[in-house]
Amino acid sequence: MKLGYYPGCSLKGSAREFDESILALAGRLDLHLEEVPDWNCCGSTAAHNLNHLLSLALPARVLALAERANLNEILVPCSACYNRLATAAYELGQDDALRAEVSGIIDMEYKGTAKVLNIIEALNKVFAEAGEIKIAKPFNHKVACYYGCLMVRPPKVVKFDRPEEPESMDELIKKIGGEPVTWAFKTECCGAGLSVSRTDLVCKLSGKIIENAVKAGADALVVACPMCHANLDMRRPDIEKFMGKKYPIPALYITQAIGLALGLDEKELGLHRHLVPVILPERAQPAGPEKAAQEKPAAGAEE
Amino acid sequence: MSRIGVFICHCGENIAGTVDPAKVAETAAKMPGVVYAVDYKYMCSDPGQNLIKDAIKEKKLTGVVVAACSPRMHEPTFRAASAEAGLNPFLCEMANIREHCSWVHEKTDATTEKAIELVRIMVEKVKRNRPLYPIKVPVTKTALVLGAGVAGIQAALDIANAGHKVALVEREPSIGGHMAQLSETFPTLDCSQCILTPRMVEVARHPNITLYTYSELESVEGFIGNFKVKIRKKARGIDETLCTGCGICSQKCPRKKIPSEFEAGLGLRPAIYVPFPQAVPNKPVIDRKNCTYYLKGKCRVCEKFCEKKAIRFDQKDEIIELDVGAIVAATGYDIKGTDFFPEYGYGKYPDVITGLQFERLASASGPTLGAIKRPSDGKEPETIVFIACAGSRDPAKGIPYCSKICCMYTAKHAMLYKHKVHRGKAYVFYMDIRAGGKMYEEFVRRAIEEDGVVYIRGRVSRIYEEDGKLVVKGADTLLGGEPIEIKADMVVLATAMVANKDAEELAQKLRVSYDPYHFLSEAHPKLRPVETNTAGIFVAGAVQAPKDIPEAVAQASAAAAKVAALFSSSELSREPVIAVVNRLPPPEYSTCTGCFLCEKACPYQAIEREEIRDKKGNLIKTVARINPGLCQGCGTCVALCRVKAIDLEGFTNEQVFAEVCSLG
Amino acid sequence: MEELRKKARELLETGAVKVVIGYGKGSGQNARAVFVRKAEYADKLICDESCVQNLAVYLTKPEVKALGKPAIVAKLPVLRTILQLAAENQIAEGDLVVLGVSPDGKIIDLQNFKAIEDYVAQFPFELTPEQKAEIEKIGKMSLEERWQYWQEQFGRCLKCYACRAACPLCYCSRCLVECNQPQWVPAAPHAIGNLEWHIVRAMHLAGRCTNCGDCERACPVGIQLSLLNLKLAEEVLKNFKTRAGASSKAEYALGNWKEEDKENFIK
Amino acid sequence: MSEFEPKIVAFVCNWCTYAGADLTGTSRIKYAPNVRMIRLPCTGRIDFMLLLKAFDQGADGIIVSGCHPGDCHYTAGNFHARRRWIIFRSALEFLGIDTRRVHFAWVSAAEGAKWAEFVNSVTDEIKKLGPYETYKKAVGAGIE
Repeated sequence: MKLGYYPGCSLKGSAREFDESILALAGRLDLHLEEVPDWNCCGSTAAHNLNHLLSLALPARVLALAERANLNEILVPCSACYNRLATAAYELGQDDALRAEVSGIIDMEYKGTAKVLNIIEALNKVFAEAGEIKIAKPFNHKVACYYGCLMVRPPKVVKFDRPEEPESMDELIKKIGGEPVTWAFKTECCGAGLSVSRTDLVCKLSGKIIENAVKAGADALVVACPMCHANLDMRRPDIEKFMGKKYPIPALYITQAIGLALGLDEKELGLHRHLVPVILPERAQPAGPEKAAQEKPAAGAEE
Repeated sequence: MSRIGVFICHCGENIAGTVDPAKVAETAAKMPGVVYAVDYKYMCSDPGQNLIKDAIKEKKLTGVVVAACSPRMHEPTFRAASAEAGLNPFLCEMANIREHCSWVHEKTDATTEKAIELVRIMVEKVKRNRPLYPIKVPVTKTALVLGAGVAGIQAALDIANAGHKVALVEREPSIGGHMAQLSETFPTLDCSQCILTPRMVEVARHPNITLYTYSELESVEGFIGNFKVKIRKKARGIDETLCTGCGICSQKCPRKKIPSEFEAGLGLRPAIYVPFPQAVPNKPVIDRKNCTYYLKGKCRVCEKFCEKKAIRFDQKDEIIELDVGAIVAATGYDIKGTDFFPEYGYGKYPDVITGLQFERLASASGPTLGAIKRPSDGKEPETIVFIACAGSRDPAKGIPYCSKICCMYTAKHAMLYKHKVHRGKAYVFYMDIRAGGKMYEEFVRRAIEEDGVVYIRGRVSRIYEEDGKLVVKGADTLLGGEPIEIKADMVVLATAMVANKDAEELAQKLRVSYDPYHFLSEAHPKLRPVETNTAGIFVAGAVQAPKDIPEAVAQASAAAAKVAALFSSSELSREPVIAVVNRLPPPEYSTCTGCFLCEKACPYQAIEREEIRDKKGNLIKTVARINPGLCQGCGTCVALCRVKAIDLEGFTNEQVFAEVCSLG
Repeated sequence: MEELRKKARELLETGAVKVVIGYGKGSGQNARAVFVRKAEYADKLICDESCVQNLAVYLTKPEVKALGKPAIVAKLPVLRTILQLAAENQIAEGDLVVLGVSPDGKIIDLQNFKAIEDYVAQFPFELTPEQKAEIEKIGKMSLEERWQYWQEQFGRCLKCYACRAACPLCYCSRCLVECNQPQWVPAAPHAIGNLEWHIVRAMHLAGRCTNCGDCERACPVGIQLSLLNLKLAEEVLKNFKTRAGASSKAEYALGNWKEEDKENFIK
Repeated sequence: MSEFEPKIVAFVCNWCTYAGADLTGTSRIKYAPNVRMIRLPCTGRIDFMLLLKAFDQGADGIIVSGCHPGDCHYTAGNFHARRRWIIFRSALEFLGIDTRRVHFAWVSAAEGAKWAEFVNSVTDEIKKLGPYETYKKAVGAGIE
């Protein structure tokens, strides 16, 4: 399957391992990713706080470029980028005049044909296409799936999963033999917007998230957003200081978790880049598949 | 030769502000057939009406056109005026130059021009109007009341006490509705059942009231004064004439673990059950979805123990046909469940409950006998958070309206809790406190000042479970939006009041209109609050909009008064705007060809077949005939008739044709 | 042919019917309608491909009714028309004897409406490829061309109402065009008068026309009348899934409705 | 020569659209003054002939409007009307009559704003199309 690919700045910088793990998966799951030529910043977060038109024009340009390259579906892994692109597509889809105006600004016609996919949507597509996925090493761990705030909100724009208590990532985890835990902070704010200016708030917010995940008995946090990951991983020392407590629980990208289950090499997946070492306690009965089987017959296909 | 008078109203500045009435009058005066045209400040005022009356007499008018507001507003006024001056009221028509002209267009010549044309249209029409005379139809002096909650009960009693027969239909096994489920009522804190049950008994005893419980409306035909309704009496599975309500069947029933509807799921009931001890009638029903016999084909334990041998497993639903003259819809409301709230856990936390469930907890007859215990582990909650406006006033949730009762009952709940658990902490999250009502504000103050309930102005963004507590995250918007977290043992959501699931279906059966939220629409929001736009059908209680008990009861009595007025004479006169099939001298008799393609098209089955015979009684031809009692005047048959044998009084082909031609 | 004459003879001899409506030799190659009232004239009846007229038109004419119970020679379109007339309460079971004629000229015994329904059911009411093509051609024209096309067609109309006289479903005792209070359709044969007359007729036949084509055959100036009727028959089928003349109890497409009726033009 | 002001005739039902238009008035929402409303009890009453007559009288556009499906005051009049218009419209289409000039809408008694919007959009479209010359010519041709 072929998808357009918009990595955005994070995946080329602080979240390189997200990019690497995606490309690694793509290699394994015959997913052909074609990077949007000459892509630019999505405008998050600064633009839409300052200039509405700019906040539409930036993503619109990316979308228009994709359309030119005949990419009608674009994978946008970073939740912030995803949210901006989706929002632009939504707003311009509502208002032809505005679309014309923005097309003028980027002096390229934006038709609105390109569809934006977040990483979960894309993975679901790939899995659906592949039908049977060879699970080399069931990801047999208790996992707290952390969606973050941007992937599911605002519902009328992204139209993806349940805005308050999403389930799609949990379903993926089951597919690879993991056990998602029920917990309360799936979509709570991690403080990304204030990561630099008010690190103390990040510590408080992200701290609670980690705390709740641990309480729910998770061995790992699985995320789908570079911002979230930065806060949960990179800021861990500050968080631990703030909370006065050590948290060994690692934070992985969903793509890395899947990569491990498919038996990809840790280096390929960029696990070594995390500050919190990815050490996952071996669990007694390697019951991934069966467990999954009970929960979701479809997943029985994994043997 | 017609002599038409045209009367142009200024409606103060409302019309004169944008339309030039003098010009309209002047032009109208020149229209063929018009012998008199005049403009005046307020036609609907007494002097205005006198102007018309005098003109009718002096100028010997054969038709009147009043160019003013919408006929939906003042047509009755001016037709009455015409009648007083001796002109058949149906020779008076209105041109709507306010709602359809002066109010919606700018002050330009085009607007005045339009007003003139609107007048011309009506002049051309009225020239062809015929005198019409009201149709008298008999009235069946029996009322059908749908729903036996407090509103239905009140309406039924009032109508019955006025000396008319009432059929009271309730879908549940017992009457009483939501009010029977409530613990105490605000603002007096008197016990709900204590004040309701005597009324329930009165209903059961009343000689004029026939009670149909566990029954539902099947269909409605006919029209005001002459409705034919079918009622489905669902099979109770017992012979009510034999059953003494001893209750042995329920005691012996082996299936006892069925969540009780009456207890809002907090209590259990057997498969053969009476919803609650004071039920009226006090006769059980067999819940076939859960009865072992219907599921597995054996059991019949109740049958063995019933001394009266009243159990009837083979009982079938029964269709009862009634003739009624009026219908009162009082089918009440429903509330949103906790599962409606993703941010509050999609109903997965047992200790997050609805206000109605709290009523059961607080009720002396409830599952906990009035002790406040949390559903999960039966512990007495030390901290309860009450959330007002759960769903209500939230466009994002599709419920932009205010449910009206939540502010009050939430205050009541907090109060009841504090009375029962003195050291307990009660918090209320609210948007605004809407306590408009006699003694209401005082009641809320009491909760805050005397019972120390903590009111926090703010919304709750999320509830989650941590360490066996429910963590309630919100913000206090009065204290600079400080985020707050309260660790609660129980959370009570004042969930939104919504229309019943099948409210839309009911509305369509009754042919009354309903609003976007499926509450039935009243005929006029201010002036006709208990009537619907279908004559003879009235609304009472929360079926029309969220209401508290006193309002529901008041509306019920109002509806009853309307019904009583309708029943005050044995005949009512209806607008003669109905279809007629032409009759001609022999040999044609009628241009109707008797194809009867109109028969099926009539929504009211008003088209009959009439056989025309000669003196010897030989059939000459069969032609259509319209039953004036059934015809509602929609005119569908008229448009359908190829030979134009059918015409619609008040909107005849000639009239409408002339209206169109007047535009040329 | 002989078989038919024999049957007719019997019917008249036994007095089962008072008149047999059938085809007889007309001028030139044409057949014309004959009304056989005496057994000895039964051999005036013919039945070949020249017999195309829809005889059902006579069933509703007072003059013919006056003759007494008829038997009628009925090919396919006639059979459909009989069912449609029955559905419109113009004829009733037992009012007439139907001498069905199969496409290969055999006499089929059709005792009652049910039998007719079952018989016609074997022959789907379908447009000929030519008719389909014609309709498509017009559909493809530009708005202006279509207008011109029909203006030219209707321009020829003399308002002689031969189409109406020939149509078995135009049985109204007083047609709309004779209605002058109000004068719905201008009497004069001018552009609008003609246009409106043909629209009215098409609308009145929509969902009723059984596609016998007699209106077009009757038209002295050769207006392609049946195209319009067929177009609407197709629309009725497409939108409401019904064909006229299928059953004696058929429901009139335009006198009925379904909640799920689809349209794409009402805002 | 001033801008072309089309003549638009609206056939509306009494219970929904007429009342809706009243609401437009009571809410003082402005719209184009080109429309002349003819009030009938129900869309079911609207004879297709009336639309032709409107064109005869020089209408450049026609509006037909009534209750939303399911909301008919007479339960089904609008359903009958809907079938009638489906067929009538295709007849007009087929005969080369400009159906861009014939507009249908469900407007409830609560949709005062929708009515204004609808009338304006129709008026604009008819203005774009200009006067219905072809038909007017044909009408003219009648009078010797």
